[in-house]
Amino acid sequence: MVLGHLMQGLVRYDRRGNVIPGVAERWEMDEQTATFWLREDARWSDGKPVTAHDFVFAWQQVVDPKTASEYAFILAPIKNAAEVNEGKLPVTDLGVVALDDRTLQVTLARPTAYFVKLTVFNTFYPIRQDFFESRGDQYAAEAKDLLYNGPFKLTEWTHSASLKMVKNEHYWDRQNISLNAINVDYITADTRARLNLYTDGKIGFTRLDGETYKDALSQRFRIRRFTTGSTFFLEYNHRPGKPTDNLNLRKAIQSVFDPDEMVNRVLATPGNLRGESLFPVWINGVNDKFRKEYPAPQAGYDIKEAKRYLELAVKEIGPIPPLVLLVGDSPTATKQGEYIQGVLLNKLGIELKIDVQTFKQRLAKMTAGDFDIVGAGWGPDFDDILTFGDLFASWNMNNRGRYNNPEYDRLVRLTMNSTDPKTRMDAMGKAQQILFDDAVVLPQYEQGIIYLLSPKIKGVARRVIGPDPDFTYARIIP
Amino acid sequence: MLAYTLKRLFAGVITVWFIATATFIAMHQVPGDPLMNDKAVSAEIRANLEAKYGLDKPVTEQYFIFLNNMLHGDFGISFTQQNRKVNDIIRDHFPISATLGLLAIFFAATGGVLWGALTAIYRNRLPDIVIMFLVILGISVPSFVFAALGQLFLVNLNGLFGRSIIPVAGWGTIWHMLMPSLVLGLGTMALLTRLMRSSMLEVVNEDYIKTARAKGLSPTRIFFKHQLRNAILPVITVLGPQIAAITTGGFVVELVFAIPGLGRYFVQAVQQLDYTVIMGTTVFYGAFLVLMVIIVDILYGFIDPRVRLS
Amino acid sequence: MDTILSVKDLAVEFATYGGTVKAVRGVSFDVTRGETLAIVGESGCGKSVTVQSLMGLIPMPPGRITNGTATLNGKSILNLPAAEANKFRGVEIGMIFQDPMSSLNPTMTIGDQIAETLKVHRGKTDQEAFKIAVELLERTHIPEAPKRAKQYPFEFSGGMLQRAMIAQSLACNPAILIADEPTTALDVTIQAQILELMLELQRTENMSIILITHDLAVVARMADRVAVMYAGQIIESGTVDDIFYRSSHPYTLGLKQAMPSNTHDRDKSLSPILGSPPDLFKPPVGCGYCARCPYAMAVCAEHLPPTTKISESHEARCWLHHAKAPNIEELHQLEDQDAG
Amino acid sequence: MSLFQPTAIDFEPLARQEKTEQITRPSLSYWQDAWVRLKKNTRAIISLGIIILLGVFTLIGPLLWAVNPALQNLNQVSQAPAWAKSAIVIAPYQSWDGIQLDHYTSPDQAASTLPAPTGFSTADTPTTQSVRLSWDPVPGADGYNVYRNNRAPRDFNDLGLPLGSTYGDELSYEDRLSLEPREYYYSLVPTDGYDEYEVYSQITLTPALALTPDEAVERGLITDPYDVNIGDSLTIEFHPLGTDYLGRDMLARLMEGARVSLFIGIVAPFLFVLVGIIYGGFAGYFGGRVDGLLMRFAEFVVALPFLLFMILFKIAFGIGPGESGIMPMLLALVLLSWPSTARLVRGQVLQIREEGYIEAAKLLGAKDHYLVLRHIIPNTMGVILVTLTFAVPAAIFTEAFLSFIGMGVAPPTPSWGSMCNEGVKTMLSHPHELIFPAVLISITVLAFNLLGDGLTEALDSKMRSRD
Repeated sequence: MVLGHLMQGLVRYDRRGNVIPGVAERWEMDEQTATFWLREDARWSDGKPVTAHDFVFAWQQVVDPKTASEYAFILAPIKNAAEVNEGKLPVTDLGVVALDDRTLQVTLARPTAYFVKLTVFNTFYPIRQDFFESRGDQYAAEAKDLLYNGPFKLTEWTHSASLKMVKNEHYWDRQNISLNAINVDYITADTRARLNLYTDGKIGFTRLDGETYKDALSQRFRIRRFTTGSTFFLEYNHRPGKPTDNLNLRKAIQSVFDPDEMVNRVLATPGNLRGESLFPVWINGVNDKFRKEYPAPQAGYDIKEAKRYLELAVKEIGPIPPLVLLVGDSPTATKQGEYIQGVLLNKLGIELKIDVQTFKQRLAKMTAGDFDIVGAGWGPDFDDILTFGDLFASWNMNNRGRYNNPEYDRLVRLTMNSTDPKTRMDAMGKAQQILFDDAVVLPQYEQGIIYLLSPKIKGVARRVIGPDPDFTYARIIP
Repeated sequence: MLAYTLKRLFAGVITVWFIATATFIAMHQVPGDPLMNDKAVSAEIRANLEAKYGLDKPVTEQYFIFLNNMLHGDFGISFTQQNRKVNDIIRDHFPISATLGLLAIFFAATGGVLWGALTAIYRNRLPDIVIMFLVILGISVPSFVFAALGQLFLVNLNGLFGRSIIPVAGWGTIWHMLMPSLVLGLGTMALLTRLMRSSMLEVVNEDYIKTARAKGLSPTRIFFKHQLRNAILPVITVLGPQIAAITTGGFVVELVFAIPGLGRYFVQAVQQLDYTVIMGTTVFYGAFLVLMVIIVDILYGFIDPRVRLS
Repeated sequence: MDTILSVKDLAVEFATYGGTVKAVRGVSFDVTRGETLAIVGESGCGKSVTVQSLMGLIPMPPGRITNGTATLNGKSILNLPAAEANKFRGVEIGMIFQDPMSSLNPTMTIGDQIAETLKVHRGKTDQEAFKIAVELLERTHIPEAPKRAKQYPFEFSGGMLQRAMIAQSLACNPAILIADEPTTALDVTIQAQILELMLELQRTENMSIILITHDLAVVARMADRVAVMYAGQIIESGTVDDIFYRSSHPYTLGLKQAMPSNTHDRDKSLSPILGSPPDLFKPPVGCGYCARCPYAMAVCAEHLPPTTKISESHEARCWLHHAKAPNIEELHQLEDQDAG
Repeated sequence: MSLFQPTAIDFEPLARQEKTEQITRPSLSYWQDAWVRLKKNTRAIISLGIIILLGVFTLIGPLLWAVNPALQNLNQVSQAPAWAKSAIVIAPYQSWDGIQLDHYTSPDQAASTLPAPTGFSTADTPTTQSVRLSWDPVPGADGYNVYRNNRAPRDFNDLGLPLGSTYGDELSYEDRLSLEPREYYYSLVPTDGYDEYEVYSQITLTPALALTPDEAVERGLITDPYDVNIGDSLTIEFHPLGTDYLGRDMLARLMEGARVSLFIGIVAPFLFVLVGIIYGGFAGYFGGRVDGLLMRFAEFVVALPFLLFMILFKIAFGIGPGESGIMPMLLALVLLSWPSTARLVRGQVLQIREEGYIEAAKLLGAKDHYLVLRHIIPNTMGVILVTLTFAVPAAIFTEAFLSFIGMGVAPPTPSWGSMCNEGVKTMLSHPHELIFPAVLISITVLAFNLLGDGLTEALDSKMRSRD
């Protein structure tokens, strides 16, 4: 959220989520290459112009094994990106080159329709080589160890306490920026503390949750709503030998879980949508919303059907042993876990143990497969269906349940390589059907959040992809 | 006096060394991979991260690397916070937690002594019963409830005055520190009140108080010069461990009042198995605590000559 | 000789779990300047309570002064609020206690504790008060007084502590020094030194002393006049000779017989007073000693004996002195027979 | 003087009764006397009564109030304690596809102002199962936002909760968000697809508490779904102390929580105070180098990171994921929180060691450990009881913190501490979820405090001699 205000990639999003020029004025793309022409007045916060070399250097840093960036995989569509990251090729072989100071040419590993949208993501931000090397290993440790080409620059930063962003006088679009500073004075995870600070007039924006929105209501504050675009689901462990590898058991659970009750009674905050599919409602399809063109199949709550599946499952793998649901230690996660525990026990007689783990322990267990069901969620990285689509491809590290379906993999590769929207969307439609038939995941809800924004602040953009909330074009009315 | 202090400081150093060793061993027993992050990390990236933090070497070797780093005052770099030195984390955040803790102890001590003495004087009469009830309330209601109530009170107070007189959260001026340290000190204040009451009751019946009264000294002078000095002794002995309870208890208060103290890092480090931060914070807290206990003992000697000269 | 302190019909009670204890049941005595009055009696007879109630040291509740008056140089000193009482306490009357080890504040130096009285009552500055404190210590024969003044009570021996206590009580050269069993906790050799010191100070300061003790030997050595107390009442008072040679109360006789003296030949066993003092929860109607008195008569059990004056300086409260009672000689024979 | 004139007979000598030493009061043993004194102390008796009551509440309670504490009832979430309510039976939920305009073109450029929507009404009778709203289209609007408030909105900024938004062609909205049988104020705002026009129309309604036959069977109110038909009214189950955030019965959860909290709250403190007493006792008694060593070790233990060792104990005990790790918690509490008691007892023992009766006992040949256990420790009773009464709440809340981060009690088993954790979050909107567990903890602590006072006065010899 902060970096989005300080840096700017080749392209960016407008308020309505359409791609508009960023540092790049215009760009062209075909099957193999994408060329970007940088605007002449793009400047760093020290006045020097932003050049194509800055992007080349930055992207090379990302895939360089020495930097060990966790997001290196995002550059996969660029030629040789994977090979460089594995150390097989030198960094200079990466398929990106600066034709001259203001033109950048990218050669693609495979035809990628959504590559331009991809460059909005933080990992694609430029870095100036001389500044980077002058900071050594202190780069980005403190406010002074960073160079900014975005609308704001960081002037003060006391870690985990507060930070202050001031208008970047060298930014090319500075005349449209009305705010001259953004103060983030308080950083705390306690939502009640933040509500108190808002009531006290100390902060202008804060997010609410299930526990605090009733208090905000009683204070007669204007509550606003925003669907974040992330989906949350239960992921089964498909490793052989695990009870959840049994399709009938998963089907039984699928037809006894009522997404309405989860959204309306357990989460009980406005803005959350019923969990119907892995693909959220905002994903674009061929020429309308994906979910409108390819409606998600629904099991519907049917206790008799569930019991039938359960008997089949018991016949195949014997009496169902106590299952383990792995959840994080946030209060809402434990509460949802208890709800699912209640549903399985009261409706199917299956005992579910809730394994509450700290952040690191949970990740270790997910990778090691030390769970039967895990509560997981995924937020979009870029504006294309593949950001969700490839989650359950067998080669994807984040497919923690090690779900392996060659047909599903084929559909994902098809979508990656083709540029024709119809074929891509048909493939994803079939993939959605497989996710339902095979009960690979149990969708819970699409996350909606409620937040307070002072009526005096106007023009704040809320986005599913890219910096959210975005105060770039916000302005304060007296 | 000096010899005694030096001896204690030397013993303190050894204690801190023990603390570091015990924590190091315990830390490595806990399963879970310190380098794991939410987006999966491919094999060779993990390799060079391990090299950077020396995790690929056997545990014993890592221990000695850590030891000589520590002796040079370098606690290494945090795993989870992008190349941020642990020393910086401690330098930025420890003073805040320390001031909060010491202020809380100050509130607790003065409050404890005052209320304790009051209940002893008015034994079994109204003030005694009322204060005893508040003490029980103080210890049986959890600190996070008091923190929430305290903050709510501030919000309404500011609402009442139309502008914010006492800041509801954050850190900076003394006004920020007021409510959080009071809330943090409540539990200890309750304990000290009880202790003070029982020790005051014992002192009130001592012979030298009768002598003092026979000497025609005024009740207030007797209270301060004779009763208080003797009754405060057991209260001071308990100050040491209470400082530990307060500094670790700070986590909840720091969360609610958005105070950038070390408590948050302390808990997060353990959750995220961030070895260097765990070691850094634990050793630093350990040293701070041992120092406090030594100061308390010296203070005790200062007040009770019998101990000082023995 | 002018009377500086006179106590009339003092009565003190304590309300406790078991009911009210009538510790002092009407006690009257006078103290003249420069004279030593000894109040003697078994422990629990109310002697300590009497003097402590004069000084207002009895915690109220549970204690209560239910009757009687006490005037010091014309001013009444009973039941005064602390501020008023502090006008005479430590100034006109000094007091020392039985156990010196616990009667001084362990966390304050001896010098400070003595100086304290001067600072409070005489408004002296710290240095002046400390200097006088050192002089006082020297007057009570404490060696290297300046060094000693800076030390703490636990660094002193029992005897030295008692000397310090005496020095402390003399700070404002009081008219009366009340010594509540000053030597009981000390061994004999030190005891003698302390008593010697008290006599010497009495002469030099022309100070009167009220000595509370249960030890007749100490009374014989120190006292000018003696008051014998039993079960909350003074049953006989008079000059030291009246009491020792003309004792005219069976209890006083009993006390003398129970006291070993060097003139006594060894093989004759001492004869203790049988029985124990009455339970003051339900004090007896008649004479307190009646249950243990060899000459008890019917009237003793029924009625409180009046105080009869035996001589100008000698009084006793016993029915034997009544006209109708059997003659006194018998009383004396009994005495000679034992004394012989 | 009394006017009584004695007569001759009065002077007859009394017969000497040979009375032996007559003891006025019956002598009691140390413990009998302590018991007698304790009985006299009214406050101590009250506390004993409370403790017995707590025991009954924990052990016998669940037999009397046999409600399953884990049974969730999501129609009754966070209900305050209330008398039994009645609900009407309705048909099972059918999804509603609402009202659409068949041919609709969104306006090309947004109108500057729009009139408030008309025809804003309920499509059918509102129940706690669903509230269906519909309205007439507003020409020029490209979408609508629906708000809901618990009170009459004062102005445009006070419309309440933003329930949802619809596209230009959808003219209906179904609200199912945690509906309760109370008065709601719904507001409808036209939008241009993104921003709202500052006009709204509003209706007020109170959904009826409703229940489907299947839910009634699940709740155990009726045995067969056909026993009851649509429209009948049914009294739903009664929750004397209300329900929690998942609609579970508060009273049942408090009873089950008592088992955990009281076990940890009483057993753990007793153990670690005991360890503290013995450790402090010997450290204080020996003094010198031994005392120094023991005290340094105590400081070492205090400084250890509690959380890290808690994780270790949990793994050492082989507590699988999701199981309740009561034993490791007990062990962690005992091993890591005894030093504060030890320090206190040591401070006290240093003073007692100087007393006369200790030398006397030594002279009589008492060995060291006998001396410490028989003479020294009983005399530190006052301090011990004070620390004990403080250890009880401390243990309860440590357990709550550990359960919060998944170390202690695994859901769904509740404990008073974890219920406080949950309750504090919503203490303004539904305070009963915090008040009941907090009050119970306070009562327990109060009982132990008063008992502590009573025992101190009964056992502590110094106190006794004064009365």
